[in-house]
Amino acid sequence: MSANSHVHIPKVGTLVAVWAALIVFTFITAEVATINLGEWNIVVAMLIACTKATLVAWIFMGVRFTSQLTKLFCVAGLVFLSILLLITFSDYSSRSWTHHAQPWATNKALGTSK
Amino acid sequence: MWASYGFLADIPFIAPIASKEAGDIDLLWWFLCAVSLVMTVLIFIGVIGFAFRYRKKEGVAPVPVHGSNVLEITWSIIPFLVMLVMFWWGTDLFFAAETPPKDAMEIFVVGKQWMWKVQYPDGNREINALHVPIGKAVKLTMASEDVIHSFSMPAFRVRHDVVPGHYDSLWFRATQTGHYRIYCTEYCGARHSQMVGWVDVLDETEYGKWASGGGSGGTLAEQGQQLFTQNGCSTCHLLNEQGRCPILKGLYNKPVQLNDGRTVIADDAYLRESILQPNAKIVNGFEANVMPNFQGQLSEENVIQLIAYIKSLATPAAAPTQSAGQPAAAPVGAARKAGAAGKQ
Amino acid sequence: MATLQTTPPEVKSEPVNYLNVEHGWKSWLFTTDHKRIAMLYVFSITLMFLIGGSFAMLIRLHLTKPEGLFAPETYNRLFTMHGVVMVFFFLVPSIPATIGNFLLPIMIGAKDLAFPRVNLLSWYLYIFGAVFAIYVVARGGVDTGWTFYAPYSTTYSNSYVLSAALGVFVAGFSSILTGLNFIVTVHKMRAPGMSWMRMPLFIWAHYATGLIQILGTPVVAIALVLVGVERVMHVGIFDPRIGGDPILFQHIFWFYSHPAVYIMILPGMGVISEVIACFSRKRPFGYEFIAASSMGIAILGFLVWGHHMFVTGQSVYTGIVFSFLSFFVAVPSAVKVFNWTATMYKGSVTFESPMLYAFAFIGLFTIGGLTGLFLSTMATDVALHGTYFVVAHFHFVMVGGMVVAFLAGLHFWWPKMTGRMYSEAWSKFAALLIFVGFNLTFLPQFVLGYLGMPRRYAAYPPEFQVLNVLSTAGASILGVSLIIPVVYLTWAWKYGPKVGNNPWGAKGLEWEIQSPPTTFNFDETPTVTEEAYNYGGALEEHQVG
Amino acid sequence: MADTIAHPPPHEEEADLHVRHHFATAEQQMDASTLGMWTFLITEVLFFGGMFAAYAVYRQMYPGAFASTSQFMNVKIGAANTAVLICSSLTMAMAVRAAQLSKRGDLIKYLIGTLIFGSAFLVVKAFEYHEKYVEHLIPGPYFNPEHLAPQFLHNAQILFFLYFCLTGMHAVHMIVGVGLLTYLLIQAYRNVFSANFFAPVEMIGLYWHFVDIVWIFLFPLLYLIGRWHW
Repeated sequence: MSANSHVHIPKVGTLVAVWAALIVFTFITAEVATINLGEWNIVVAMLIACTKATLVAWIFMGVRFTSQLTKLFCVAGLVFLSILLLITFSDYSSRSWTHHAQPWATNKALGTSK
Repeated sequence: MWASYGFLADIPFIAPIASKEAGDIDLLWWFLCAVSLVMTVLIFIGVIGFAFRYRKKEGVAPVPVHGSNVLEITWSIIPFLVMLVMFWWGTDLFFAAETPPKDAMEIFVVGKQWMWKVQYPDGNREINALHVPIGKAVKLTMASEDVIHSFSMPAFRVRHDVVPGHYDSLWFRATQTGHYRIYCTEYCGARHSQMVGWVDVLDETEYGKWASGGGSGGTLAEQGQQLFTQNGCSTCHLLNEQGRCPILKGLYNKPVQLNDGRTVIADDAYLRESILQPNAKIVNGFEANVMPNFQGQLSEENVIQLIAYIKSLATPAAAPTQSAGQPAAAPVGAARKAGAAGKQ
Repeated sequence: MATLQTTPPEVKSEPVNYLNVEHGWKSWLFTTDHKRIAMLYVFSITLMFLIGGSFAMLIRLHLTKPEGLFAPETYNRLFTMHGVVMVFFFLVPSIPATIGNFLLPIMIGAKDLAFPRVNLLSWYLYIFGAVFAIYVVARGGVDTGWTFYAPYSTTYSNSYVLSAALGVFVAGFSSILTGLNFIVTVHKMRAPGMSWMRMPLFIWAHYATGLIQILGTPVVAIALVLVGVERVMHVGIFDPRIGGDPILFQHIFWFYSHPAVYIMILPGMGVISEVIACFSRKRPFGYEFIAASSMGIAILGFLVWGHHMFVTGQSVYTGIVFSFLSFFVAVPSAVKVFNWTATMYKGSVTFESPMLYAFAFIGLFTIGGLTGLFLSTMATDVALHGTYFVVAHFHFVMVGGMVVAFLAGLHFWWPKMTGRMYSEAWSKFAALLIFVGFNLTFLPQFVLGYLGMPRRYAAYPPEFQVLNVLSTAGASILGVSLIIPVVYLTWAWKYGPKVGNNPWGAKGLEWEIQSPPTTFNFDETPTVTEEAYNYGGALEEHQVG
Repeated sequence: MADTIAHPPPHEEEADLHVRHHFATAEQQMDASTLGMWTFLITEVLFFGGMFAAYAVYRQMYPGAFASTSQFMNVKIGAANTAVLICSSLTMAMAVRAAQLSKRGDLIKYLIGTLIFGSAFLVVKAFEYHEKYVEHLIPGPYFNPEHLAPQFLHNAQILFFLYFCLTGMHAVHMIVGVGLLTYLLIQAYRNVFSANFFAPVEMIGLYWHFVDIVWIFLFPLLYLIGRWHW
């Protein structure tokens, strides 16, 4: 496999740039969390985390250079993960729509607005 | 009819049907049986027929038929349409079974390894037995002391799991007097198969006679009142004036303002939680850590008695609730609706 | 072509094959040959099947009397161990780990699976898990039901829950590694010319199975970890005392365990596709649709787990969605049955024993599948949930489907695996007996379920006794009839008449190589130039539709 | 499907020591390993997925209790540990690069770097666990943290249970990773890897990055829930 044309060797600069971006994002996410955005805190935190994860996967793990098949597999894994998360979640968010009394049904609002 | 067939006479081929809803579900069941039978016969005829018609014969070569898109689509769509009927029909009946009528009489059931404890509003109590009047909708509110149980009465085709930690419910309206079986149908441990009992459907007069026996300790609410005193609740929850704890009069099913700014409805679930874990929700203007935790101290039966007592305090002409600044108390039904809307 | 091509007796020395190339226990325990590993699996899962089967016989024996024969605690352990052993140590690995392991590389023209050492590791993991399961049996068993529902399993059970959960956890990784190996092998190891649409349907089925194994199994693994931790710490996320919800366990559990029933049936469907094609001398009717339905079942199977939870207090609306999607997943299963039937149309059907098993499969799977509709219809599920109707339904699919398909596959490929032929008379007799015994065992249970008899009951009302005795009578026939193949197949391996490379005159790469195959299957990587199942005949004038 | 189909090996090619018997070419072997590793990582995603599902459900049920636990999480240490892990990912990526370029010295250097960062993370984690223990933050009868609002005493235990399960499972993966890195280091010392053969470095690298990604999600989900308040 010597000098194989399909081996893509990343540039040091790219790797260091991604590293720097990840550090900066870590700092940002920790700082944004100190501001009260209500429901949006979690959204921002997850958006940043997804961005970081994508950077790691895309550059460090070399997804950008892999075959379409590997990319398809990555997406498939995430699709089935979201099936698990979303359907389970949908059960809990729609239980109180009917008469069944649930102890947490009234726990909707963020409970720390003293 | 079966007598001439010996042992077959001992097999009850039709399950008892003791409510209109059970009959409705049975109709769907027979529809499903018919569809299944037709399909099974078709497949068997196809398999056996083709196997013999096209069995190997000298000099006859197989013909490589590759397939047919028209056929494939046909035999995908037609079964699917039939199944849509099943889905629609089944969901419709299920939804009705999940929605108890407003005027349903409420009976409380506590599942516990390995018995069903039944409590009636009038104070009657039974173990592994249930008595209901004919023609009246009955809603069972159920709680579990330990593991998951499932309350099942095949004669009414009703069943619901009883999961520890919250109330579950089911309802039915008996239309046939008789003596029918109760089972626990969620595996719950060693004596699971002994967690069984009987439900008796009585006509009006019989039921009246049965019920007039009454509970030895008064009605459910009266039993709750006793507990209320015994456990010292009455020293802080004063009846008519502000004590260290909220007034409970007129509280049931009314909105309550909490100290974190939320508003909740004081329904069964709220009351149960506030008895077992008082600190979970603190009413606005009151202190936490005043009332002791009753989790592990009170049984689910006791909690049901206490809730019945608190309900009995909710007279229609109730005083305004604790929730300062809330609009005047709405009628119970409206509050329930508002609560349901609020929860979404 | 269908006549047996027995090798003439004057051939003295056997040619080298995977069985005689090396000798001694080391050559088996350290082998990386997929065929030897498959045979190791054949032994181990047969052992587990016999253990699980004896529990089943004891269960049926117990139920001949309404009050039962054993103490309820014993009965609870019996049905739990029956479920745990059969589901996790027999049904899940059954066809994939044995026939699939043996044939998947051969059918696509590869010399081995992509990761032979991982394949061996997966067998060791299986054995490790099985040892735990047997340890649990020896110590007195586990009594939670194979579903390990919280909070009974976390807090209330006084049996060996931790060891059993650990055994299942480890066996789960065995299953994951098998699936992973299959997926990579199908993607990367196909011989030149073996395009996706030329793959045998057996391969499609195993590819779909592999997807479920890798996507589902880790989720049940974590569910069991959480139960284990909760049991050790006496507190946890399924504990209602701190606000946990026991139903959440059921979500995580069924996210795997519903698709897992497709792990248990898809490979069987793959076997049946092969057998019917061979003994009808025809390409399966609607090849593309059978292949696509395997993939459809694998994917849709992940969207329907909540139909096990209609009466648990799960949200009614989520329940409705689950019910609707459950009907969707019934369509591809129905499509397969129709296509198998249609395959015989204008074929040249012969009735060798694998074909008899395949007929039994179609009949029993049809009933098993149709009774599934009763349980995905919400209103009838309320009436039937937790009763013997459910027991009968899934035994029709698991035993009538998977076990019968496994037997069909073993009979079909046993000459290839061992190079020898079994007694046709005995095998036909066994097939008939299994069909009769099976129906007698489980048809009465549908009636019992409709009448309301709950499952997992150590004692039952006396009015159900007749039907229970009938069922037990059937079970004794079924029990005996399942031992017969074990005996004559083992006998045939040692003493059966030798057969040629292609005793059935079937199509497929596996029939073009030596029986039993050599270690590397092919001397030279084959080049595939035609579609699968090319049984010949005039095509043009008989194209339908 | 855009995957390669095996081609019979050209006869004249010299036998490559690292190509196992059942593969036709080194390229096929490399493709298979890569796909196998990614498939394995998908199972890992779903393995953690079960716990993330539980987290999502309970966070929605008990938002107040979940937010209240932030006061017991040391964000500075958490963020620092995140940075440590990111650094280890960088050195791992550099190590793979060094292997691809047949730079043995660099490979060893970067592997040692990754090992140091990974071990540092685990040591810090151990101190955090100890701190939680001292502060009575272990769920169960002894769960009794100071300054926790009484209404959250029950439900906050769910978060801590998930905290220990999630970070514990993550730490187990880290420990396995450290073991794998040690193996790589020994092999690199023996000069096994080169531009001709670096699959193990790349595969273990993928695993290491995956473990990093899990932490990238754990950090905001566990440490930053209600941070604005505390």
